[in-house]
Amino acid sequence: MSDDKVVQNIETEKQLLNELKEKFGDKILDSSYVKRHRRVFVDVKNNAYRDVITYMRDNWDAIHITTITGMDTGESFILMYHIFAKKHKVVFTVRFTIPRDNPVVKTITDILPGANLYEREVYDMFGIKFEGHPNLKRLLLPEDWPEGVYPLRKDFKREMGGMKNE
Amino acid sequence: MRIPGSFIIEGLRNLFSKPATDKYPFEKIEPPDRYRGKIIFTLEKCIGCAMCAINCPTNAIKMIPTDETKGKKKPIFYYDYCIFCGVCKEVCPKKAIDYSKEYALASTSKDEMIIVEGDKKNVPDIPH
Amino acid sequence: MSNDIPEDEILIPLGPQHPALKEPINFMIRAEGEIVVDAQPRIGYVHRGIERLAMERTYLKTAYLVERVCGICSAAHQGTYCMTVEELLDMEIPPRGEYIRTLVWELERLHSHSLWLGVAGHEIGFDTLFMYTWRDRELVMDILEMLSGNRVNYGMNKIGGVRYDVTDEMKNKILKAMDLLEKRFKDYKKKLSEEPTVLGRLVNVGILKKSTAIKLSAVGPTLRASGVKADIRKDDPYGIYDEIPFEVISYDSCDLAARVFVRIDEFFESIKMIRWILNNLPDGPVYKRAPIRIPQGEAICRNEAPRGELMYYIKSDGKSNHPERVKIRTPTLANILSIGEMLKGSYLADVPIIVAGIDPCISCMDRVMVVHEDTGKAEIWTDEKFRDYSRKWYKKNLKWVVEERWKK
Amino acid sequence: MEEIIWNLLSFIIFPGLLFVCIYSLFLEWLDRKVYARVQNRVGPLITGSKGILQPFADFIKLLSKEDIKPECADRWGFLFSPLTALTVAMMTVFFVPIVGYQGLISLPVDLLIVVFISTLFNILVILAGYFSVSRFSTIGAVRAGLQFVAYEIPFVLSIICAGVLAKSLSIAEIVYAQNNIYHMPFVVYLFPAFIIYLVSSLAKLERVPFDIPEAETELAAGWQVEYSGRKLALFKLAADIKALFVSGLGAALFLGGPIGPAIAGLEPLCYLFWFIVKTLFIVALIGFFRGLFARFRIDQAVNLFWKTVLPASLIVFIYTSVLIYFIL
Repeated sequence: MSDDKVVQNIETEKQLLNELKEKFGDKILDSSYVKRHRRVFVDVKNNAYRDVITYMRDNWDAIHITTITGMDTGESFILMYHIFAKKHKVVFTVRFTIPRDNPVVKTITDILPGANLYEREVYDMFGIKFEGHPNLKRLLLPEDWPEGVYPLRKDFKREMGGMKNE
Repeated sequence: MRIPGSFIIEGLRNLFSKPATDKYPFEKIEPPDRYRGKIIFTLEKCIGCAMCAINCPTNAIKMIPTDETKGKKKPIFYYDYCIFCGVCKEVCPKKAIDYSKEYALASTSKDEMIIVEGDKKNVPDIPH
Repeated sequence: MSNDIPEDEILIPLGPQHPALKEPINFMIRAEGEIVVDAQPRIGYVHRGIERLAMERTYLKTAYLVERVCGICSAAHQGTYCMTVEELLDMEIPPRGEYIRTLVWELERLHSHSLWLGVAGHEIGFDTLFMYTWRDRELVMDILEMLSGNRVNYGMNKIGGVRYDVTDEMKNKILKAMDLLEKRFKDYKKKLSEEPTVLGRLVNVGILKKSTAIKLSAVGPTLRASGVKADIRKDDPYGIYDEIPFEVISYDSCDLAARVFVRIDEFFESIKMIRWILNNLPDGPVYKRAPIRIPQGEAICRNEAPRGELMYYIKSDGKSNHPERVKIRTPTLANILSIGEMLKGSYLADVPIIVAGIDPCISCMDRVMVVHEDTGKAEIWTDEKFRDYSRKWYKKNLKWVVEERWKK
Repeated sequence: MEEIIWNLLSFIIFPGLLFVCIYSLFLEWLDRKVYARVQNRVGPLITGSKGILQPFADFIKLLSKEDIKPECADRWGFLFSPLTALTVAMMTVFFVPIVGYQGLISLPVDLLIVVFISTLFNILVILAGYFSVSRFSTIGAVRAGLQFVAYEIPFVLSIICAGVLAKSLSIAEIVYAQNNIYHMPFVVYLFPAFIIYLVSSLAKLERVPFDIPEAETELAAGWQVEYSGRKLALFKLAADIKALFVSGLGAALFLGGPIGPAIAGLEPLCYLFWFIVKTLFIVALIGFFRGLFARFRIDQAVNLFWKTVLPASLIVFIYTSVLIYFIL
């Protein structure tokens, strides 16, 4: 990181972010920012993420999805899609929040087929269902893991006599 | 270009050279000097500051007053829980913890795996 | 996995316990005679919940937890984790520490690639290559043990730098070992490219076309063997990788032979890098004290682990001293999809070598843990209860076991 | 009367059962030692001096292990296939000359009988895989059948070449011809036939380049996967005895049999010494080859045999008949 401090030319990243903002207008929330060289966090409304990803894939050759990070902030879930745009060599994190009561989201395996296993992992750990996923099954937890208990949720308790989500 | 049996020369050379295996139980191998083996703890230097117990990644150190230490809390090391990472040795202000070169630490009884000054009667055999 | 398979096909479970796989992973293979029609991976057998545990540990302790995600790429995991936390702290580690950290990364690539070459040799029945490569790998393991005190989980990195320094005497030893290693592996490369039985099992086996590799976002040597010049150290340079002169290796024959020779060339590339690092080692401290309180924020760091792109995402809420969320994405998980592609249409005899082709590190992939579960449906044990049970049983039965053995 | 006892003794003790079992275990030790040294390892070390009792210890260990029978396996077939495998392997060794010009049994056309009995062993291998009804063993049995079909013809042709040269199909006469008529082991005239014999015997013994039926990394143990305990011990011993048979036959046909310069008084002892030297040489050769190659796939192995080794053996056969007709 020593070179980033000195050079820190994040103009290209700023331009790309502005380009997204003109293209999608208010769908891109203003909390998205450029963290450092080659790192851009893009916050989107939760119904616009598919178009943003398709746009990035077609224009910036952003076909490589590194992973999907799920996070539980107590009152809602946050999904982050880390995508690497080869043309500009920048990692974009498309981020949006979904309500906690009915966590259902449309899949992106038709846009980026690489996301297949990552969606299954988020479903396994958070219980977020992905509509249209080819085979949305459990990925990591054992077969006899009780239904409806999701270990990475905030309210996952591990005490004597079993685990449950209050 | 494919020559069948291109490993013949290497095979022949090995056939007549000394095998590379060290015969472990008969020939012992000396570990390098930075090797982190069993913990050596000198009670006198320890001031009971519990820095090691706080920073141990697997909580394998417990501060227990034994009659040997006349009621003061001194660390007890459970090296069946220890991962030999060397954090306690670094963190200890008084350099009371050191690592020996002994690596054959398997034993059949759990209480043998505890390093404590003095007797072991009132010492719990798991660190929490 | 539809079990109503057509008549002429048989369903063969490969794994989770199988001599070809050193770690438990299961493939349900539908084969028609000797030709594989379809393969469904089932993972999660060594699933240890590192991400959940990381959320309950302080930043310092997680460094030693994260190091144990994988046995062969432990420095990669710990190095990336420390790099991410340093980015959160927005601090810079002293240049000498940066150089030594990169040195350990490259040394680990040597030992991981030579280990893989041996395992690949074993999968195609060529145990001699296994014995030779693992014998030469001992040179690298001894260096790592001399450098950091441990053969595998080195514990070399710390938030703010590196824990041990490289003395001059160690430097000469490393350089001498590098020359010997390069000579030996150049010899193996020449021989491997001539041995017909080995090439017979590797050429045109497990084809992963360039387009499918990109579409399924494969990573690391598997991607580079399909003709894509993608390497994190060049695309998204971190640490001192933009100063080290090295070039990205890629073969475009998209088969297993390409994967073997990509890794061997990377082996030589790493040796050159190690020599460059050791010759240009700046002096100065190796460690700078890091503040305890981690400010609020989030950071992503990517590292070219021996198997591919390794990504760490850490979000800290600034208040407590343990992270709010740690996300680890290991390279093997990205390549599992491409195994399905490679297996279709291959011979049954090639399945183990194709699975080994991506150099899978299953314990890496299953890093999320779950509590131990008794077989009885009704009761689920937590680990405290499990420990008490084992302690009581140990005390009660062990005396009997020991006496039984020594009584005679 | 003591004629019968003498015959019985020679069948059971000396060149018969006991000697064959012990000597084949010793051959396995040598094979493992050479294979280890090629890989720069030490090989068996602890049991006995230099690990010489290791195969014997493995055999005893297997005998003491639990003997599991999968309940869906064919009861009688599963039970008797190890026994018959051992008897078939044993029968082939009686024809091999160990102490003199002829083996324990010597018949005018025993070359073909020996070949027939050894093919019987292969059919037993296929049945053993078929009887233990598990996916791995059925695939192993299929592969054993495929490989058997591939290597059998070159194996037989290379043996017949030796017969042609000695103008007889009896092993005793071939050995006699080598030492008394030509005063030269046949390997000098028939070196290519000896190479073909070695390659196909590698396939017969299921050694590394051709150990496809027992491919350790794909099918766990191929057709032997369901056998355990005593049954597996018998199969392993049968495989060792087959190795002894192959090297003994090779020594008899190509290296001049157990005959060599011997002290007048104690011929049998010197012949035994020469037999041991020659079989050790062949087994060491096979052990050395084992370390040099990777395992073939079944289609590659069959291709190799049908496309290269079979035509080669035909050419060698024509060459020997031309040799015997015109030159000698």
